[in-house]
Amino acid sequence: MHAAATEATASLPIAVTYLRYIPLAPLVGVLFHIALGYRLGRRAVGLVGCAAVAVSFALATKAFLTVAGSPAGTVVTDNVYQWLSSGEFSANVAFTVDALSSVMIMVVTGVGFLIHLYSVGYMAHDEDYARFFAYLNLFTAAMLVLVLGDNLPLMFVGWEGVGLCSYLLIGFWYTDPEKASAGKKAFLVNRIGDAGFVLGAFTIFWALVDLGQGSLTFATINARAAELPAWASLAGALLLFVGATGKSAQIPLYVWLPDAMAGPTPVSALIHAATMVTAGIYMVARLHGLFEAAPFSLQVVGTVGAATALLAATIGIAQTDIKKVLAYSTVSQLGYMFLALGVGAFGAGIFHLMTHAFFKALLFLGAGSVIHGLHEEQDIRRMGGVSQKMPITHATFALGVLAIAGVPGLSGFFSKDEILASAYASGHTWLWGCGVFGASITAFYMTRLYVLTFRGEFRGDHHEWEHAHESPATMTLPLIVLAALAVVGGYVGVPAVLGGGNHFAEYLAPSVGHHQLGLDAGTELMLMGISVGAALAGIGLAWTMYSRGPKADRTLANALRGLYWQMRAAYNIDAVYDALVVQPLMRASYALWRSVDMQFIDGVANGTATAINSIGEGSRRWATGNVQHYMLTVLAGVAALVLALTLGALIGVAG
Amino acid sequence: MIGTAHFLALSAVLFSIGAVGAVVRRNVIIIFMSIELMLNAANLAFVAGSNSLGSMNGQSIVFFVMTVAAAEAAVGLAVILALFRNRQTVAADEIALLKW
Amino acid sequence: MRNALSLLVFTPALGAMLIAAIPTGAEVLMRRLALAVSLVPLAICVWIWSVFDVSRGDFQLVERMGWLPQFGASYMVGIDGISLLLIALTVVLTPIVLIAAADSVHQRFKGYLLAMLMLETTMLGTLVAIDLLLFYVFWELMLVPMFLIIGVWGGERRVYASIKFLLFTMVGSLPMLAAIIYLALQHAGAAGHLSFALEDLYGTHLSPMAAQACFLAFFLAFAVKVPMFPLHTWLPDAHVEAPTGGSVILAGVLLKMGTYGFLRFALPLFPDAMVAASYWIGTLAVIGIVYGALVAMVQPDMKKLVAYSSVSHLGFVMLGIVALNTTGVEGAIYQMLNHGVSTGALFLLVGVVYERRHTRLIAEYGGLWKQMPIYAVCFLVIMLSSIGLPGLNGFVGEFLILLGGFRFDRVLGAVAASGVVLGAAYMLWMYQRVMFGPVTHEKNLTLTDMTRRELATMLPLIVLALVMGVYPRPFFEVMHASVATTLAYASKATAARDQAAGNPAVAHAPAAASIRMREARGHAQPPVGGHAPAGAVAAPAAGHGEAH
Amino acid sequence: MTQAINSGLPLIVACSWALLLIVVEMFSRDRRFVGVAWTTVLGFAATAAISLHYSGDPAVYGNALALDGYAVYFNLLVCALGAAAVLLSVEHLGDAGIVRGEYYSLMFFAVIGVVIMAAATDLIVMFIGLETMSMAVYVLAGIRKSDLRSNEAALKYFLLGALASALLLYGVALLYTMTGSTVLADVAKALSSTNYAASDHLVLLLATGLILIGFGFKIAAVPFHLWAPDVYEGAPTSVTAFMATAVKAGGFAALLRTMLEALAPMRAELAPVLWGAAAVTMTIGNVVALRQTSLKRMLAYSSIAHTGYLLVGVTAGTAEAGSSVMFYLAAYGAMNIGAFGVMVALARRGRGCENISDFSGLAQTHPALASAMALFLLSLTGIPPLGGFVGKFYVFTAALHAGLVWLVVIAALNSVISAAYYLGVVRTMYFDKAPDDVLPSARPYAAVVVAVAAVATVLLGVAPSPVLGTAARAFRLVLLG
Repeated sequence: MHAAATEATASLPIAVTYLRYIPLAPLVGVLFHIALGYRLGRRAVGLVGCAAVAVSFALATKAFLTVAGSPAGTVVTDNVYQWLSSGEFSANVAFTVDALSSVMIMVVTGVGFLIHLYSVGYMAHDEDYARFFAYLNLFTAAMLVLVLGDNLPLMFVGWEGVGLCSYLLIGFWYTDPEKASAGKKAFLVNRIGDAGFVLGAFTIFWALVDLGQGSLTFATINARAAELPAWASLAGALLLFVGATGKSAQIPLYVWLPDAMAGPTPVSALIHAATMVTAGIYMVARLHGLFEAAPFSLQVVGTVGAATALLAATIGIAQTDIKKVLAYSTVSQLGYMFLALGVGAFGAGIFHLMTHAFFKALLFLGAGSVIHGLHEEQDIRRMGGVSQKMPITHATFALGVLAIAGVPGLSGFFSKDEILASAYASGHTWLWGCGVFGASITAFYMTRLYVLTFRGEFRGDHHEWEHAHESPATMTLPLIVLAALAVVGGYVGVPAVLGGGNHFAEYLAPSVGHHQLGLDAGTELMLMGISVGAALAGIGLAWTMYSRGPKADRTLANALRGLYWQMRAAYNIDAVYDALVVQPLMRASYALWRSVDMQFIDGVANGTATAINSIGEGSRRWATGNVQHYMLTVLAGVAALVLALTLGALIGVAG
Repeated sequence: MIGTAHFLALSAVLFSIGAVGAVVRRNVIIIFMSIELMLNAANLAFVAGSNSLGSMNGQSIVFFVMTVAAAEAAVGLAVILALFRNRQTVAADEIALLKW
Repeated sequence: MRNALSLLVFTPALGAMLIAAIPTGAEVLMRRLALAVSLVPLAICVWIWSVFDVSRGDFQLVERMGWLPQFGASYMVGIDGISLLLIALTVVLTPIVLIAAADSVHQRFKGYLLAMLMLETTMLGTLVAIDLLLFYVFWELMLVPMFLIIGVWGGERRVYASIKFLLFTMVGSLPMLAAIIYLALQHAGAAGHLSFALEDLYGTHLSPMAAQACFLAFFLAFAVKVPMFPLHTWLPDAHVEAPTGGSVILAGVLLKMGTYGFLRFALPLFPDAMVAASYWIGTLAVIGIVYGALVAMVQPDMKKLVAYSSVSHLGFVMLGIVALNTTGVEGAIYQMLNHGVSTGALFLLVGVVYERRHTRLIAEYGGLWKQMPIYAVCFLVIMLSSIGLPGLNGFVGEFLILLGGFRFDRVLGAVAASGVVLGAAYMLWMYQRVMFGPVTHEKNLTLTDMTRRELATMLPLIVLALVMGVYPRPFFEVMHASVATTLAYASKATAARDQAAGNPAVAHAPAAASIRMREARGHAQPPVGGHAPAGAVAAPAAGHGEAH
Repeated sequence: MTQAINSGLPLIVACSWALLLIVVEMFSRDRRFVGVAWTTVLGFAATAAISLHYSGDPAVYGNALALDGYAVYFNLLVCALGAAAVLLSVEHLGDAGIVRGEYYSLMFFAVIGVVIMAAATDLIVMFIGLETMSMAVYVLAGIRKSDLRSNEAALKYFLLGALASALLLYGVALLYTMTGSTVLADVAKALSSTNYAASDHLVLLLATGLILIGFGFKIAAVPFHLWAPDVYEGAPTSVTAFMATAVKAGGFAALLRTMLEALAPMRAELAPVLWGAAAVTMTIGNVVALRQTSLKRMLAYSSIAHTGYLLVGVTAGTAEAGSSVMFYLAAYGAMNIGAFGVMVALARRGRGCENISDFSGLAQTHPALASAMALFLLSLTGIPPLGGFVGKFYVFTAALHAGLVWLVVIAALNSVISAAYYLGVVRTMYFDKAPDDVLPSARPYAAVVVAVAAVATVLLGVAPSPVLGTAARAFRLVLLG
């Protein structure tokens, strides 16, 4: 039962001028860090960094409250200036906050602020302190532009801006070539996605121009999407989705996210868990009108989401690096969000986005705290029993694990369950099947991670264990706040069947339409039971296996035989891409340069030069110096001329 | 009856003999003489022309040509003499310093 | 100021004569005087910009003086939006190059200043000439100073590079002379008097075959200069061997003469031939984009890499021009400015390290970020502008070109978009090998960061890159009317082409407001009769998007 | 009677002045004959002044000579070039080891020859002018009796010159028999009025062909050009300067008048041959010049190439083309006198300055001279806004107007080849290092001539209207008169 078409609520725009300062505040922070950062020392940098995001957070809250307070469908707009105008095309720098973006800016600034606070402690002993905060602030500014932009080109500014910041932050410790190439890889894979994004925007724009209203603002696109010719809306949607897979790490462009773990952990938390990777989901939700106008595109989104969720989950099981596990978990959870969008439940997708931001940021920061405590140890097989040394990290991390596993009562349960219910309701039962199976695997690998890290004896070298200690307050405080959010976050969207009003979905309705489940209470409860059962089964199995320590991996390997080692090596997709794309490209360009440039074109150019010279040399030899040869040439000339004239005349006469 | 055409034919023959002489013989003086022969062939053509046209112009032109040929001979022989004094040879194919 | 343009053009030449009088010893005086002289055109250009009437599409500040009355050729100069922007680029880059000359040029300094100032005069002359013969005069004259700069102050293979540069350009431009004369004679036949003034020659009726031939001659001359794909091999040699200042001006301004030529001469003079040829020129341009990017990937030498990137960037500009719609052409013009700023800056940056290490091989560098942080940051900003990061100037140009190109031909547009990805690839890979990673060569440990003078040359370009990216409006306002007029010449032919190509014919070049008003709701009819009044452009063409 | 005398006045003045020169030269004690040189220059000035101010009935001596605009233009041109050559020789005679007074009177006789050729309206008178000039130049070429190369140059020039004269004369004879007169106007009338039988027509073609070959030799068109490089290289540089500019101008003066006046009716049949000759001459001239190492020989082949460009104008055969050839000769004259002037300025007794390698690094050692040389070379290439460009441009316009599209394209591409060797010399001067034994400083007289030539080249490029005007007006007179 398809979602009701979005009723064309008369969105009454409230024109304000403070929206522009939300992205501007972090930008000012960036300038401060660059100009004075190195001179004023760590305290000032940390303070200004966090303060900048705090200002944004305050303004974001103000906008959120205005939107929440006023009647449904109201939009807060701030039209700064006309950025581009050429022929039929024009784009303004204009920011809008409606229900959807209000949630996003709250998540970005809220979680962002906490991560900034965390970084003050985490990066305390790094000498490039100012540069780190400059990049972090720049990222926040770019993400806010992406979320607040009211048209595709402005969103694209933020879109590539966050790509740039992830490039800079992943390669933050640039002296290590490994990390630098990880950054480059992230940027290039994103760029491939961005090419798709741009082409999608063009297709839509010119189709709209042909309708007589050439513009790329979201309002126009959603309003006129239905009138677009079928091929235009489908091609536009799919191309934009290519951009989304690049940014939100879905098949086939997800390969950069696991390598992005080379960056400092707060970066992974902020960029590769909470904010940047959600950009793709936000874009699809924002352009829901377009995607609904091309139903096939929604199916593609759903299938890709489900496939990525499963694939990433399987790889997550076999990883040994704590951050790699979380990375694949993120890819998998993003797959869930796209699954939700694919079945039309845009609200559920955004809901899961929000809750995921909370518990995934929590898990990453927890992992960061563990790594920080154990002095850069990241291999979970050489951890264990950390709970005794780091009680707060252990407690918060445990809550995170429970939330992501979907244990009832925590935020993960509500959002994931809503997605699975919508999947089932929309008739795509095999999507639902994948979802449930994925949920149990998620529960399994998260519990494995938890048990291997915090339970049992410490397996690392003795010296590390002696110095292991709980992280300072600046790091544990954000953990606690995030843990609280991870628990409480879900209660905003309690489904009706459990007595909640599902306020979150209603709140988002004006922006992305309200998706009625249309299931009777019985089936809904039954679905809930199945998903909870799957989760608990996963947890139980993992607990029993891994309480005996990492040896359990071998038993799992035997059970899955060859497949396990494939999963460990992430089906070595990187090697495949390298062989299929990168190497042929390099060989081709070398061959092109050698053959086309050197031999062919230069060959022709130098060839004509030598040819002319040889003709010159030949006729130069003609002047032998002997007078009689010259006379002979003169007389030959006479003969030739007379012949020419007479022949000419004869032809003339005859002709 | 011997008409203008025959005279012209004769002058053509004379002309080609001169041309062949200039190209074949090695001695520079002989080459010069052959060229003088060609000039005289032209004179013959002039006279034949003037005869056929019945006007005296052609014949008067011959005098101009002869004086010019004489002056030319004087200058030419002077040049050949200077060359001979320096190089003790008059063979055309040995005079080939300036080439290519 | 009555004859502002002549003053603008000939001040550098007068300055050069002044400097010629100074004894070779006093280098500091010479440098300062040269800089002062080169700042005068900048001031004039600012004045011109202030009095420039953006609503007029035809030529402004026109000056006319008899030169060859027998042939109807006159010294006639004037500017419109397009040439004003390129003049601005020239007068900005030349002082920067003269400042940078102090470091990069060590022998025969006086000659270098003279050559550079003469080059500026000839470039400005080419841009302001609106008499076809005067344009050809400056077009040829431009070669001589550049030939000397590459030849005298260049690197090891400078002789080969300078001769190759010269002959490639001359092979292109001499048939153009024949075409110019042929065109003028055809016009003389029709109009009775021989004249080379551009306005007279617009609209000369040529037989299709003659039009194709003349267009081909013009195309050859400009394509060599752009450079377009098969005729580009002179560029890497010329760039690698030219001194830093030479490369900056060569890339910054000289390459734009080709694309400017297409817009000012090839398009208005032979509209039908240009439109008919737009497909294969577009294909060549796109091949140039991808080919340039691919070959740049494997270049061991930094300057060669930047040279091939120029081939790729100008492939974009050509695609924009050939799209023949307002968005594409305006994007192309803006990209010309961007390329001047970003590639000019890139060459300056390569010059900075070349002066210290005297090598351009990427392998010789590594881990420079730690040694020269300021240099690294400048390089980062300029590199990002060059690969078209949104928020900087490169993006604005590239986005509009791709938008226009996509309308022109979807396949070409898509392939060109892949060029953007390749562009990022070779740039980032080069940046990583030079800046990141550990310091591999011990000589790199002693590298000093950028001096005040080098920063003085770099800062204006970085500020320009940022401003042009964030607030491009003033630049676009200047060119709207001129682009509309230029496209009006081809509007009939473009409409026909798009009709054939299946895109519903929207009023392409909204030359006259009247055509736009009669545009029915829903499907837009093709422009009635299509013949927009050639010169007289009324309404500003700025389609203000979602007016409805 | 008096009227006939005064229109022939310039010729009479010139001849008497030449004889006067011989007398002056006998009595001059100064071994370097500077006084004689200045008298010669004065003579040229007088001739030019008289022919310029003379106005009135152009026809003179019956219809043998016509002092019309066409002849006046060439008088001025040749007198100027002659004066320049003389001034170049003042020091050059000493440097080249020529101690012969009659050098200057020979120069004057050569100029007289050209004056006659330019003014001649009768083929025989033209022949006589041609011979006067040739004989004077044969001797001038061999003036350095002790030097083998000079002798050889004179011999070659003499032998081939004589052969060409024979050919020309034979052509005139045949033409006379066919048309009954040697006066250009009558020949034209005869050719256009009578329709000839097939066999007669063939003879006519042979006649015109031979006449063209006679003139073709004088202007060194291919395949009659082989003498030019050897003679230019062998003769003393100041004589080569004179030959390359004044003698060539004379050749073209005669060819142009014959083509446009006498042989106009047969232009259609002659056009393809001329077209071929122009194309081949240009290409061979440029292509072989590429391979030269001696600058004198390179300039010889370059002058052959320029003959090719001039032949494009002759092939076009319109009045406009005629005046374009006349202007081109002026620009070409200025450039070449300048180029040879630079070589003369640097030449010294022991050490000539004839090879391109001698010029390496000249920009450092002699900046002013090098920039002048660069100016001439650029103008020869046809780089605007110099004289060479306007010359070429005018010829191209005239040719295109006459429909010779492909010939103009070939000429355009030839200019590219010419750029290679002309700018090759510029490269040697500017890019290469100067040798340690630096060239001597420039000779004052020669430097002045070079400066004047440079100014002329620039003026002919930037403000050519006065010369263009006289060339165009001259042509109207010839055709109407």
